[in-house]
Amino acid sequence: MISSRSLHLTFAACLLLLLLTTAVAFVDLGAWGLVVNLTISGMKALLIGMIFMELKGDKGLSFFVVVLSFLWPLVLFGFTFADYLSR
Amino acid sequence: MTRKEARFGMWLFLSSELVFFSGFFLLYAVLRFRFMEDFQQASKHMYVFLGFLNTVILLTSSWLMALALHSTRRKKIFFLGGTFFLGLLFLGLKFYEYFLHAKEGIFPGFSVGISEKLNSGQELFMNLYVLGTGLHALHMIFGLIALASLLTLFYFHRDPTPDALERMGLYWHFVDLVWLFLFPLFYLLGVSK
Amino acid sequence: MFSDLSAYAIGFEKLSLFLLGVGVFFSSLIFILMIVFCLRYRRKGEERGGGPTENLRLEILWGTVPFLIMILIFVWGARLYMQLFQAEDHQQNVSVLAKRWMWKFYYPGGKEEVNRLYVPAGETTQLMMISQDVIHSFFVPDLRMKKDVLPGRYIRLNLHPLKPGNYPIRCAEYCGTDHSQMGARLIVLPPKKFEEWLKSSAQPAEEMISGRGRRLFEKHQCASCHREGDTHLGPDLHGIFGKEISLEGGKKVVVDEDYLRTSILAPEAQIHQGYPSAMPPYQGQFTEEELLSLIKYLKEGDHD
Amino acid sequence: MIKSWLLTRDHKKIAWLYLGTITCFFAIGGLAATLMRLELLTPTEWLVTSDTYNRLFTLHGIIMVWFFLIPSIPNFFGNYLIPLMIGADDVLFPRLNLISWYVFVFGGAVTFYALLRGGVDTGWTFYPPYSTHFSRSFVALAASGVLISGFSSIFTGINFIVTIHYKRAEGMTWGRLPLFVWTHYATSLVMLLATPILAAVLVMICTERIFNIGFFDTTLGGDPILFQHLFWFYSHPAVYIMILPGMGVVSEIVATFCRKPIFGYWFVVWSSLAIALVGFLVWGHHMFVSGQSPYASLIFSFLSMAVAVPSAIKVFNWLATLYKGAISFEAPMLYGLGFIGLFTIGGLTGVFVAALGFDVHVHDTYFVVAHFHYIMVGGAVMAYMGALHLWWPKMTGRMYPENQARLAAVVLFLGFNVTFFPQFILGILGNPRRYHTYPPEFAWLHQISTLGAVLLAVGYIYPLYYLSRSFFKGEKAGKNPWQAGGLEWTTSSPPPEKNFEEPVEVVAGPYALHARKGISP
Repeated sequence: MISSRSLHLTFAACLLLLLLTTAVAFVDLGAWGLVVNLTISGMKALLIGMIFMELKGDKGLSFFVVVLSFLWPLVLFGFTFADYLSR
Repeated sequence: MTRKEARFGMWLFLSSELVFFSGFFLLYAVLRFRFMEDFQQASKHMYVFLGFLNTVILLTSSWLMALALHSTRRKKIFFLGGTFFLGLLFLGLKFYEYFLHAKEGIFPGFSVGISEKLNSGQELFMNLYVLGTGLHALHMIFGLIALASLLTLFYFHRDPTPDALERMGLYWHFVDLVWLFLFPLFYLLGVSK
Repeated sequence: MFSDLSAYAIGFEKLSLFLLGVGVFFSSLIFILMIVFCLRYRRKGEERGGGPTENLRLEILWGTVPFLIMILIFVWGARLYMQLFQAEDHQQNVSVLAKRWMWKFYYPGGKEEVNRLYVPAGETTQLMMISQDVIHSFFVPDLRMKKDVLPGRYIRLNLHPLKPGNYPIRCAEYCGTDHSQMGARLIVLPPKKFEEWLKSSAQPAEEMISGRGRRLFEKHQCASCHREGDTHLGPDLHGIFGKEISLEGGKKVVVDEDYLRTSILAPEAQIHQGYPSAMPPYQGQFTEEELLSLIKYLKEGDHD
Repeated sequence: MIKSWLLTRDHKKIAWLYLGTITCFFAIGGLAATLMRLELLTPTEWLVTSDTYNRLFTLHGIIMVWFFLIPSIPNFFGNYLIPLMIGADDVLFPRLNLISWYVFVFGGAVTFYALLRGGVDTGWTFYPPYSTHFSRSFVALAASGVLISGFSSIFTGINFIVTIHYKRAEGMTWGRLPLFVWTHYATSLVMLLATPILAAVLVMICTERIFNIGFFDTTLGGDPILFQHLFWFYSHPAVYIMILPGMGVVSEIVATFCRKPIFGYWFVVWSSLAIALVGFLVWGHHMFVSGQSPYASLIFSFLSMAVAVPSAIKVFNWLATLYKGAISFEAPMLYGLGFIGLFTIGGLTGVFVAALGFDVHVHDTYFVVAHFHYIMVGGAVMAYMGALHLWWPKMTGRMYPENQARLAAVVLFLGFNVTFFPQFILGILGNPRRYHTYPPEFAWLHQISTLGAVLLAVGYIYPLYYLSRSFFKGEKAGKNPWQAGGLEWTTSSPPPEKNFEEPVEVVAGPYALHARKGISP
């Protein structure tokens, strides 16, 4: 079972990451800004997924579904941009 | 039906929701790839503070929901009530923001005030913003309806099964996750320019 | 049935013959096997089916052999497809405008035809195609050639017919009520006759498309920023077509029809270096035909 | 009585509800097809105006794709048989199963209302900018109808995956699952991961039409190719949703009537999953001539070749099962053999169309129409009829008239070939698809095709007659009329409310039962 202490920690971590994202956004990183943005949101998503949604201790197949459902949009993005970048 | 099966079923549904939103994220990615500067110009019209506030509200509501799943019955009602209230607050702020944009005249479809002349790229950003956050708000409304029905079950002492609460929690965290990706992509774009 | 009207058509016929062979071979193989097995192993009484139920080598065999044949088909088809994208030195340059349920052709020297595409035999003609409204598709069955015509973007297609003749052109992408009536004729003339035709009824200069382009240019006072001498408001467009210019962000781009078209509609997308972005966007103020006339005017300048 | 049906939780009753709805939609779609074939008898317009013709082929497309082909085998046979085949009493989420039927009917009603009010004239593909800015028809209404029915697909997908994972009986390991269940597992994966993109695209089409937004309209900055990417990312996996269940049915039919296990069980299983997964990587072959970049077309063409390999493996495995089998030729077996033959031709022409050079000429012509009808009508609908005849005794407890059924199968096979083989030639000769009037030199091919369509219609209506008659007058069918393996044949027919009298204990695979002594009927 997830202890309520780790819930509070996750919440605090998410708020910190939020501050970090907004702070980073004020610095003009050009194209890298998007990459940083997405990694931080990805970390937040990972935290919430693991702790709040209890994927950490989950022995069932939920983890397999999560990986699959993140993989699929990448296929869509990848091939569509294969067209747009090489047009 | 054991807990494992309920979670697995809910995660399957959430993966289909994720693929649903990825359709709009693809639209965002391709249009941003084509209209980089316009997107940054248009993103200056966003109220970053309101967005930030909304993100904090949604994170807290997600936190309360997680706590609700792990607490005793009395605290559960309190936490779920808190989540419900924060959800309503989020929607209120969201529609207030839409109203501000409409007053500014850049809300697609109908603009209350003078319509600033946006070029096609900026207009696309506004349309995409409203479509993305609008669909997210729609999912919030479904979540709030489900949460309200759970709360009424508590009220009539026919407590909902732990599986139902579990599914509600998963759904709510998922909606919060989508917002976590929406916020930087729409609000924090033009801040640095 | 078999057309040898262009190099692409000949290549296509060879490929389709090979595909027919593969198709007939495999489908007859499977039909014959099926019939033979059905007859040979009919159930006589209440007996059970025997025979092996797995064989790894066989599975690998009928997995890889079809895949190899398909790779061969893929390579052959891809090589044929890539022929379309080789840059060919084209003599003629015809602009095509697809409108809902008709085709309009603009020839060099100002001639215009509706639903009639005149092309010299033996030479390459480059079609620069755009659609006024929805997606159409320029389909010449005899040349085994098809390319979708999109609104908002110039699509280029090289035609190289070998023999004179009169061939149908059809629209292959659904485009509304009269999609099936949107036909035209491709008339391939021997080079000499094509030249005569081109000169036969050239319209007066004013009436020609580039003439209309000049009138538009003056009507919208483009010259107030774009004229000889340095107005440091807009680059001098006289003879700019085909030159390589550097853009604001340091990128270099050749001034071609696409660049001119997008710069007219949304100027601040690709600003010429050293000039302010002061030009208003003309999105939605010109029809495709007017845009074409402006571009033709800029391309040919006023030396005719 | 009505309440027990409309609020039922039993997967068998829900399956019957689906059969009723699906048959109505099949009738509507079939009617539209016959009207079109009659109109195409003459090169010029004689029966319907071109505007009505456009609405007819759109109606035929939308109804057949979303309201017959996708739900037919999974939602009727899958719902009925998967719990029986894995030894469960019901699907894991019975309430969700009922909701999925109501969502399906509601979506169907909205779409039918849109088609009734005036129909849609954009083709089932809804290509912008025609569908968003130029079509004066009920596009948004029909699109929302289809969107709603998409949810029923997602719910069914969820239900099947969870049921197959967690509701298998004692001893029913993954290696002992019937192939019908495996193909439905693969189909459910595709349903789950592809249908949401359809919902997203249809939402975009509706918002673009209502608020005049420009995602796909070049004058407002969008790009129509982007729509095609999103649409075909759903629609190509959707064609695998339609064919995979058909393959599952044919595996069962061939195993049952050869009285031997399917050759290369694990290869057939892995090829089903491979079709489902690789099916997501190939959608670009619909856009070879549509202004997509040539390099992307190369990638898509190569992957389209790769996706054809598992289908080839399956066909060869069915053939190998026939080898040294004890083959009997009841009606389902005729449909199964018909499927193998026609699916082979459909698959081969699919490989041709995936070759870039060939596709440039035949794209958007009748060649493509013939190709996908060979797979859909020759494949999926042939398998649907085969399944109907194979499990009719189990579901109704009555036998259908054997010789009439065999006649119907042969008529269907002949009618189908006479209808759609000429269209291959029409396509090569350059007759574009969706043409209301066509050049006169193609008239004789269209006339043969229309003649075939009449035969086809007879082939479909005749079973409707004798199956419904056998529902009341057919002679009693025992537990296992075909001496088939599989758990569904061990319970009474029609099975009781909770499927099995005593708890089920599985000792051997579905086809291994053949190897041992025959089972008492």
